Amino acid sequence: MNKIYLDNAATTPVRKEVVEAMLPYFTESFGNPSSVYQIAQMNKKALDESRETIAKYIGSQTNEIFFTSGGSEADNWAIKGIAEAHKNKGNHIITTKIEHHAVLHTCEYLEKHGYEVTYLDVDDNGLVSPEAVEAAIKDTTILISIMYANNEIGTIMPIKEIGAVAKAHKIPFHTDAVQAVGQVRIDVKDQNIDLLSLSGHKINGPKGMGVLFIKRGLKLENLIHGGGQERGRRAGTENVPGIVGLAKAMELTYTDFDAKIEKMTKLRDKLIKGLLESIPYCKLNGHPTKRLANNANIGVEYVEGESLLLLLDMNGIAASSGSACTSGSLDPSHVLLALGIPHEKAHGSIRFTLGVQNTEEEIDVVLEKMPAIVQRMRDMSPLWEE
Amino acid sequence: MNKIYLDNAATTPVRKEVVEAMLPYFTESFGNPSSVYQIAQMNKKALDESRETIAKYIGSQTNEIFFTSGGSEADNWAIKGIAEAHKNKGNHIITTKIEHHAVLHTCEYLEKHGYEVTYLDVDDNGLVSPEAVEAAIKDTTILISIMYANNEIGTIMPIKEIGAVAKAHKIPFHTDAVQAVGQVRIDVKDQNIDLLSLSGHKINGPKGMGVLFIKRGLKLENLIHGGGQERGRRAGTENVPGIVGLAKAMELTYTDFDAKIEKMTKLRDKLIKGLLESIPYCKLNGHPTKRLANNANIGVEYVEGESLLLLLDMNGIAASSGSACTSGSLDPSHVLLALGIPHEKAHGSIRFTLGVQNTEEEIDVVLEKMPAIVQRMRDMSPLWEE
Amino acid sequence: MYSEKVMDHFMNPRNVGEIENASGVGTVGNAKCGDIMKVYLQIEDGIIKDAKFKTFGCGAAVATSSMATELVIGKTIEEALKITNKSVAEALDGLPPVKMHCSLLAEESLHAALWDYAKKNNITIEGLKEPVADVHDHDHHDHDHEEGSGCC
Amino acid sequence: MYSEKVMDHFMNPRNVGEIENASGVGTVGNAKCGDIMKVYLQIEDGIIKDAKFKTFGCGAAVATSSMATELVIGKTIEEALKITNKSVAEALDGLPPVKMHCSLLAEESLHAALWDYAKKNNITIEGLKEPVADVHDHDHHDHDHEEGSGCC
Ligand SMILES: Cc1ncc(COP(=O)(O)O)c(C=O)c1O
Ligand SMILES: Cc1ncc(COP(=O)(O)O)c(C=O)c1O
Ligand code: FES
Ligand code: FES
Repeated sequence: MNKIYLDNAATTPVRKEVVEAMLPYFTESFGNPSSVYQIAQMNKKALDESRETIAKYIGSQTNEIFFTSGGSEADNWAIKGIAEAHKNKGNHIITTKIEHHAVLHTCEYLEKHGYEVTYLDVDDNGLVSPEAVEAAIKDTTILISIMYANNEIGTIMPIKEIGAVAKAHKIPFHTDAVQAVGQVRIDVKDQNIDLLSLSGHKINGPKGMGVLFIKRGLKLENLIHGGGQERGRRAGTENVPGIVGLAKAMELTYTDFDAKIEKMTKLRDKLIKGLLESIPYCKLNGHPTKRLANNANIGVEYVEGESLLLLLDMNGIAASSGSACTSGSLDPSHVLLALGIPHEKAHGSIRFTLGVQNTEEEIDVVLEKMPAIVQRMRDMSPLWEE
Repeated sequence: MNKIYLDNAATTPVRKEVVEAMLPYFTESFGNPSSVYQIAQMNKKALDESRETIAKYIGSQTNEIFFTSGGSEADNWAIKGIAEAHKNKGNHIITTKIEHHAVLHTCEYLEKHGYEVTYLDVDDNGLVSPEAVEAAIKDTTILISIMYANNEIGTIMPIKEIGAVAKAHKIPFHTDAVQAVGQVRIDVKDQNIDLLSLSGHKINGPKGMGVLFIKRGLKLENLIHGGGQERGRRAGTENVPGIVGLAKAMELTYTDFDAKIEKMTKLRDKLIKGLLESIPYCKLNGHPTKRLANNANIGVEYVEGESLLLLLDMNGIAASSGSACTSGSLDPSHVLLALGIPHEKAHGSIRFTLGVQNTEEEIDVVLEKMPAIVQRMRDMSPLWEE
Repeated sequence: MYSEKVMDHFMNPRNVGEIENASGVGTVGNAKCGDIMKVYLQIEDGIIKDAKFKTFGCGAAVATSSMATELVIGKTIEEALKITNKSVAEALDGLPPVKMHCSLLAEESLHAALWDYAKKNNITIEGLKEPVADVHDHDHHDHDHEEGSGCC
Repeated sequence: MYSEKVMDHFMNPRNVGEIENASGVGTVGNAKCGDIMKVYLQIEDGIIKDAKFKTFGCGAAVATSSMATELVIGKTIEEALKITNKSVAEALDGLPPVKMHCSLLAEESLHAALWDYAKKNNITIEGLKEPVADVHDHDHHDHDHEEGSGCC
């Protein structure tokens, strides 16, 4: 039985072309880009070209791209780096209740160190309004950090408008675009973004590779101190194969982009419509239209998420859930709770996220199998009564 | 002309077996180890096994191994993590003048934040004595961080004895073992080590992969906050291929270990002896016997390091130098200066570092070419007079 | 993550269902994770003749329900009282640390069903305490945070 | 890192050596990096007939010495004075930002040699200032820290 992988928001397979692009840099062209000799200079060149490629696809300058070990490091760096470098101006940070933990836990950490954080509410669909952001601004606000698109429910925020608010108030604006990159077109200049995090493994690139875009001239304390790599802003011998792989993944992701997004949107809508029609007590979580092309998050009542995942897995379908039971923390998804979904319903959410490799046949299989699986679980539940 | 690569302390080629071990985890077994479904569970298993392998070779428990993005992150985490978690006990840190920048710049950063740092002197050979460490301890000392072996001059510190001092005073002891791993046998328990940093790309493993060993029970603040990976201590989707590759590299490094070290030591000594005999005004930097098996650091008077590197490169030999001219900072190596080597002599240091792949023939070529190259440079120098 | 035995009991749970006019019924929920387990016991002459369950919960919750009912059938009340969450977990070849609390649900709902039986029959069962509706996992914070963070 | 032209002048430096009884000799060092450059000029009828150098320094230092001597031969003193570190760097198809300071050494040692000539001949050269023994790179901190950190 062929596995149907519908958890591309968690991570994606690395594309063959990406692996091929990386391979020479492991064994042949392995030199330390900081070195003087020729074999290292080839690596330096690969590094520069990769930086250019990534800059191109987010509309930045080449020297505004800094490589990190992933989305989490980029988020930590952006937030702690601004907090520290701008603490003479204030101690207030604005973010939302539905950020990824890499942002939320970093903010909570800063709260223990004298910073004040406003966690903005979102509406039923997961949106935060530019007005709400503006209303939260104080004299002491030194950072606004709002995710481009949510990883669980796929809601896309009005980033350009929020960025405009930040700009008008001269406050640095960071966006965690880990889920948005590869799903939407990004232009940091046009969208008023000062700092942007992205991660390789969400776009069929390597794990352990990310980028922080830092607008030229913006003051930011380092997160990882040491050698002079990344123009003195991020220490550590450069992961050249990873960097080359990330650039290749960016390039592939944005090739034939519109056609890919159109296809994915169609599959997504077919999946959502099919599930809502065939399963009673079931609804779509997140925004109906302002959502990532690859995200279908369905709330299924009277069903527990982890069990549902396991049964789907037994049926060859990989997905994920905001259920407490799949996490170490026992708390159900903070994102679903922030949407106002009650505890017991948040429990039964299931997230299907598409990737470039998914086909219509796979969606048909899911639509065929899901109703029986849900029914089986409901039959076993003490809460379910027909 | 085949290149002779003698800069293995900077970075090493990834071994074929390591690349092969990594490959399946890019495209086939790519799942997020945190997920519930089967394809992710295979990755979880690979992760657990890799952790076990690494633990085995440094004598730790499996749950004391935490993956990082490299040596620099591990150093930053260890030092900042202890500084913050133990600040109620004191604010004093002991280290040496010859640490890697990942340690030094982290300490300097902490100095700006109210910490006090003692940078211990070293002797002519680069050694720091356990007595000097003990003498520097105060009531407020919360961390001792001393590198296992120096990256430039290869001097190996009396780690076990320093660890014993730290233990007697109940002060956490961190060692940057990035250069030592793969060159010496490490046993964190026997050697009284509480925290140890290592890096993949120095042992023919992947770049962008490191480990911080944290002794069970030791309090340490996180450096990268976010998801619950690494048992809640280091956020970010795990770089599974990198982790698998690092484990494989550890295994290969410590296979046939004694024979390899013996061979390398012989080549190293041949190189050192040959150079000192054939080139006047030339001396060995670092300790004559307590030095890494792969390190030959030679001070060549009346010669500038970068030029020497470039000429060697033209002759197919890759090495490195502590010369100011190879760095962005214009200052010559802080390590050589700490040994008491004057500015102008530090200039002409050249470091050859061997790897498993080097042969005796290669050493012969270097011995044959170096004297003429040095002579050519001296002839061009306004300082040189026969 | 789960042992083969857990997966077997999850995929093919034994004793799912209800017992009409059961001698004792116990329902217990875990306030934290929100999972709920309901156990039905048929007791005759101090011997548990039959047991059934309904569970809304994670894989471990379903598997421990299944295993707990299996273990309890044929036992005397005294023997049944000796079944702990640990023994259920052991019978399943173990559970991941974060999932040990799920097996508490099984232990507690069994006790709740026995309490219900005792109340209905106006007897006291030695060593049985009044069940609480909500199970808390007291030692959850003792072990390290485990891998896994839901949506990545 | 270096252009082909820099590498060519580094590998095959033009005009290495000394001029006996030179009209002017200038030695300049960079206090920071420790490099030293010595330039010899042979001047006849206000024209620079020959130039030679000796340099202890990095690749860029050697290449700029070589290029500076090349550029200066055949020029009048006035023309020679117009040679700046930027023009030397340009003639080499550019230098990496961190290496621009090395080309200053070439400019300054040329000036120092001209100053020596003027002093010996008791003349003043318009626009020529007394050279300093040590060259400092004032705008070094203006640009970002560059890649490269010596021993890794
Ligand atoms: C002693 C020492 N510590 C730390 C590092 C940093 O390791 P990485 O490049 O993996 O960040 C290096 C080498 O770069 C090193 O030699
Ligand atoms: C929105 C968002 N931010 C940050 C991250 C963290 O990225 P990484 O796993 O590369 O550290 C993720 C996914 O894991 C994410 O979905
Ligand atoms: S019973 Fe709630 S997580 Fe298992
Ligand atoms: S002249 Fe000193 S670095 Fe070039």
